[in-house]
Amino acid sequence: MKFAVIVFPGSNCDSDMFFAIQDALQEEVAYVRHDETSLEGFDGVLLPGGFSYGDYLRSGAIACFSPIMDAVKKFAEEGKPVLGVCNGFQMLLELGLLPGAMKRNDGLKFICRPTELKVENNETLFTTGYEKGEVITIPVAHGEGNYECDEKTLEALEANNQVVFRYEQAINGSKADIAGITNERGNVLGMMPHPERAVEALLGGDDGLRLFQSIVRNWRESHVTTS
Amino acid sequence: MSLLLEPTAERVKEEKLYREMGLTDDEFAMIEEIIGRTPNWTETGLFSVMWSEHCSYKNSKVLLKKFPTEGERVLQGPGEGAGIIDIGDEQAVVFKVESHNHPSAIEPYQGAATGVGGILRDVFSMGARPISLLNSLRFGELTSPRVRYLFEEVVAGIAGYGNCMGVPTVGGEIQFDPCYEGNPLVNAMCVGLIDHKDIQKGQAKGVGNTVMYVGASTGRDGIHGATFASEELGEDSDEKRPAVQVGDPFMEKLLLEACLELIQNDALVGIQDMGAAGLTSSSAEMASKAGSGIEMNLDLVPQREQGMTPYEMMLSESQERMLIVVKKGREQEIKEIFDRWGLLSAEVGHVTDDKRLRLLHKGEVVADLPVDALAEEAPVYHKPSSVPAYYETFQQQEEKTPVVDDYKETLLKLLAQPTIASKEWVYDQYDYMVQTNTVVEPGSDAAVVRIRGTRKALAMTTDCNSRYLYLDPEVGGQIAIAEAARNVVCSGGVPLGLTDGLNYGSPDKPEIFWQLEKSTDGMSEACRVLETPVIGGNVSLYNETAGVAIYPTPVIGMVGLIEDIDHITTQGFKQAGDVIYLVGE
Amino acid sequence: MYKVKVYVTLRESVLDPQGGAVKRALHTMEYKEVEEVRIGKYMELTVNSTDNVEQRIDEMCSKLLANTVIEDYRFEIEEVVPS
Amino acid sequence: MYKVKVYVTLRESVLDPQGGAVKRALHTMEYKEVEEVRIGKYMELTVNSTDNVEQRIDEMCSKLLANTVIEDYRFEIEEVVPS
Ligand SMILES: Nc1ncnc2c1ncn2[C@@H]1O[C@H](COP(=O)(O)OP(=O)(O)O)[C@@H](O)[C@H]1O
Repeated sequence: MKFAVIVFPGSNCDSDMFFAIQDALQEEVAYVRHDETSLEGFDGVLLPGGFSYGDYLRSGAIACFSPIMDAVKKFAEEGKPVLGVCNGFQMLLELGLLPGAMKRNDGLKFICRPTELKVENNETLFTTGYEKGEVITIPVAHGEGNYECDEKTLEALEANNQVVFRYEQAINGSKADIAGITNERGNVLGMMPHPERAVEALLGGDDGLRLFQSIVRNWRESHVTTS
Repeated sequence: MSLLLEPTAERVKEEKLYREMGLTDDEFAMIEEIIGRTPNWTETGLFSVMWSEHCSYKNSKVLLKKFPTEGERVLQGPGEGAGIIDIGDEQAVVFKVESHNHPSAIEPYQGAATGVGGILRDVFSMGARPISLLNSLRFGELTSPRVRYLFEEVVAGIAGYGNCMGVPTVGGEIQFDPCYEGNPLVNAMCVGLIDHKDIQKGQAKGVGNTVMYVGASTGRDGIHGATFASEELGEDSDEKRPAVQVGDPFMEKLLLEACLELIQNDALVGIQDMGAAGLTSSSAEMASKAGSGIEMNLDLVPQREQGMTPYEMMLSESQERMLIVVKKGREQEIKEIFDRWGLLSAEVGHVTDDKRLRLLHKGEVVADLPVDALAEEAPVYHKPSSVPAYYETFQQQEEKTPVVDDYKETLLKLLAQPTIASKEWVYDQYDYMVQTNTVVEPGSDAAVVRIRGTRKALAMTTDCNSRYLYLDPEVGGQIAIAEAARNVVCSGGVPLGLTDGLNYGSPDKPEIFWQLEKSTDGMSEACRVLETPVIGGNVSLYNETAGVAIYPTPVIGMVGLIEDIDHITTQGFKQAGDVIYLVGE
Repeated sequence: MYKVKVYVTLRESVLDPQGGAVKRALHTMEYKEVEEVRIGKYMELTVNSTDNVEQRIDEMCSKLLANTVIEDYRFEIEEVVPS
Repeated sequence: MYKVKVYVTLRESVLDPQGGAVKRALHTMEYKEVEEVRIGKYMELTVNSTDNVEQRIDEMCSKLLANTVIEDYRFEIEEVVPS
C-alpha cells in the first residue's frame, strides 16, 4: 500500500507521519507538495499536523485553497482512505469533507500530553485493529481542538456511528468529548490526537500503530476481493 | 528621526547626539580617529550598535577569554552563530543560548517568541536542523499580577513560536525571586544536528560575489534593540521602544526549510542570520571574518514601510531575515529556491576587496567605514572590581543548621514553592514531542532526544542556581556547571560541552563586575576539571531596575552524548523493593 | 481605491471560550458591570478595483475570511480618494 | 444597558504576519485587487451600568482588551433599551 503525506507550507508533523509509515508500519510512503495536482498511484492520503500557513486566520483555512486539495477531495469522493491528524483534521473540516468546525481550546492554551481515548467505533477501516470500547493512549498537541457543531449534526454523527474516538477526560471543551470523526461513508477520518507519535515503545507507547495497520489490512482485504 | 530631519555630522558631534545611541564621548573620539573624520548620522548609528555590549562584548571579553573553549571534539568554538561538537559518524551537534530579557520585559509574548526565533536562526544558519529547544526563565514572585502576566505571556510566546516551527521544547528551568521583579530573564537555547559536510560559515568571501538578502522584508522594528538590550531599564523604557518586533514563526519555518535546501547548493559561499543590529552586524561581521568588504545598495533592500532611511534600514531588527553570499552568476538558482518556498530574495550588493562597508542610497554613498573597526576594534574595557559589602558580611556569619521539627510539613512547604513545584503547567503548553525523537520528556533531570537512524541520543539541560551565585559567585559558578553535568550524567550521557548565558547587572558597578569576574573564574575552573569546553554563549548585562541588579545568573546549557539508547536512565523510582543508594558526599 | 472593513463574529448559538475568559478577567478587575463579552475579528482590506467590489468582497468573506459553519460576517465599503 | 463595540488594531508600523498570510492567500485565490490586509479584533461587550461608562470602558481597553505596546483601540457605545 502506498501512502501520500501532503506537505503544506508550515506543516511540521509531515516527517513524523512519513517515518511512522516507513519505519514502524513498513509500507511505502512519499511526500506530495501542496502545489502538486495529482495523487495518481497512491492508495491512502495523510494530511499531517503542524501549522499550515501559520494557522493564521483559522487553523487549516488557508491550506484548503492549495492546488492539491482538488485531488484530495476527489480521492475522498472515490471512497479511498484519507486521514487528517490535528491540523489535517482542521483542514478536513474547513474543506467540508467532515462536518463541524474547530474553536480554540476552552482553556485558551496549547496542550501537549499523552491522552486517553475511547475507541467508540471499531468498524471503520481505520479502527478494526482495536476493540470496541478499548481505551488507548495517544498524545495530543494542539491549541484549537475544541470541536463544535450544531445539535442536528451531532445527532447525525452519533446516529451513524461517526464518532470514532472520544476523550476519556474532557481536555479542550470539545462537544461530546469528540476526538475524532469520520464522514458518513467512513473513508475519511479526522482526529486531533497524533497516532503517528505513538508507534514506538521507546517514545512512550505504540497504541497508534494499530490505526495504520488497520488501514493497510482493510485495504489489502478489499483489494484481494476485488481483483 | 525621519529622513528630512536627519542631523548632520556636525550636529551629531556638537550636540553629542551619539550619547543617545549609547556611545560615550571617548568612544566617539575613537571613531573619529579611526575613520579620520566625523561620522555622519548613519555611520554613528552603525558604530553604536556594533560597539554595544550585545555585539562587541566590550565589557565581558576579558572574562570570556578565561573559558576553556577547546577539546578533541570541538569543531567550532565561540565566534560563529553557534558552537559545534563532533558526535561521531560524520555528525555533529550545534548549540547556543541567547537572551531576550529586555524585549520580554516590555512585550513578554513577542519578546520571548522572537528570542526563540533568533536562537533558531543562529543554529540553522550554521547549516544544522534544529532538533530541540530549551529555555531558562526568571521572574519575580508570583504574588504580583504583573509578574503573573509576564510569566504567562513569556511561556505562551515560547510555545507559540517553538510549536509552530515544529521544534520540540524539551527542557528548561524556572526560578522565582524578588530580584527579577522588574527585570525578568528569558534565555532560550537551541540544539541542532548537522552532517560535517554541511557546516556553514558566516563569511563574505570572493571578491565580486553577490550579497543577497532573503526572508522577511524590513520594517522599522526594534530599531536600536541592540543598544536597548545593553542599557538598564528605566522609567522611560516605555517611550524608548520604537516598534516592538513581532515574530512570524510561519515565515521562519519556511526560511528554515529554504536555508537547509540552500546549504546543499555549492553556489552558497556564506550565510548569517540578521539578529540584533540586523543588516549592520551581519554585513560587517561577514566581511570582517573573511577579510573582505561589502558594498550594498539599500534601495534594493525589501522594505515593508515607506520612506525608510538608511539608518532605519541598517538598524532594523525585523525578524526572519538572513544575509547570504553566493557565487557570482548563480543568483538565479538561489532565487528559485526561495521562490519555491514563497520567500523574498534580493540581490543587494557584492563583495569587495577594500575591507570597507559601503552603503548606497538613492545614488549617494551614505556610509563608508572600515569593517574591522566596526566588528573587531570596539574598545575593550576592564572595569574596576571590588568586593561587595554584602559578601563580606555573609562570610563572617556563622554556619547555621536549620532545625526541622515536622519533616512532612517542611517537605510540603518546600514543594509548594513555585521554584520547586512541578512545572507541568508550563511544559504542557510546549509541544515537546514533535519530530518524534523525544525519549525523556520535560520533568526529568535532562531531556533526552534520540538521533534517528543511529543508536545514539543526546541529553540536554539548562541550569543555574542564582542564589548560590549571589552568596558566593565563585563557588556558585562551579555549582552551576556541576549541576548541569550531573543532570547529563544521570540521564546516561557524557557531557560534550556547554553554552552559557551570562545575565548580570551593570558592569559599571565594581561590585557587579566582581560578581562577573568571580563567577566566570568558578565556571572556568569547573569546566576544566570536568573537561567540558564552552563552545559559545551570550552576555546580557545591565539587568537592573531602579538601580538594583538581579542576582548573577549565568545560565548553563549543557549537552551530553548517550552512546546507546539502552543507557538512558530516568529519574523516578521504578519499583517497590528496589534498593536506594545515596552517592557522593 | 476602497477601504473595506470586515467584521467576523461567532454565531450567537456558539459558545465563545475567549469571550468568557475575558469577561471573568474583567470581573476580577472589578468591572462587574460587564455582562457579556463576545470576541470576533476585525479586518481592514485595502482594495484596488473597479468592478463588482461588493460581490467580490462577499465571496472573499464566505470562502475564506469567515467560516460560515460557526461564524457570521458583515462588511462596509468606503471609497478612498488617494491623496 | 449599553452595547459597546471595541476595535483593536495593530499599530501602524507593527508587523502583521496574519494579515500578510491572508493577503497572499487572497492573491492565490485570484483576488489580486487586495493590496493590504490588517487583522485585528472586534469585541462586543454588554454593559449594565449607569456611571462613567465611557471612562470605564477606556480603562478596560487600556488595561486588558488591548495590548497598548503594539495595539491601538477605539470603541463605540450605544445605549440599548431592553425590550
Ligand atoms: N558567555 C559567553 N561564553 C562563551 N562564549 C560567548 C559568550 N557570549 C558570547 N560568546 C560567543 O561570542 C561569539 C560572538 O557572539 P556574536 O556573534 O556577537 O553572538 P550573537 O549571536 O549573540 O550576536 C559567539 O560565538 C558567542 O558564542
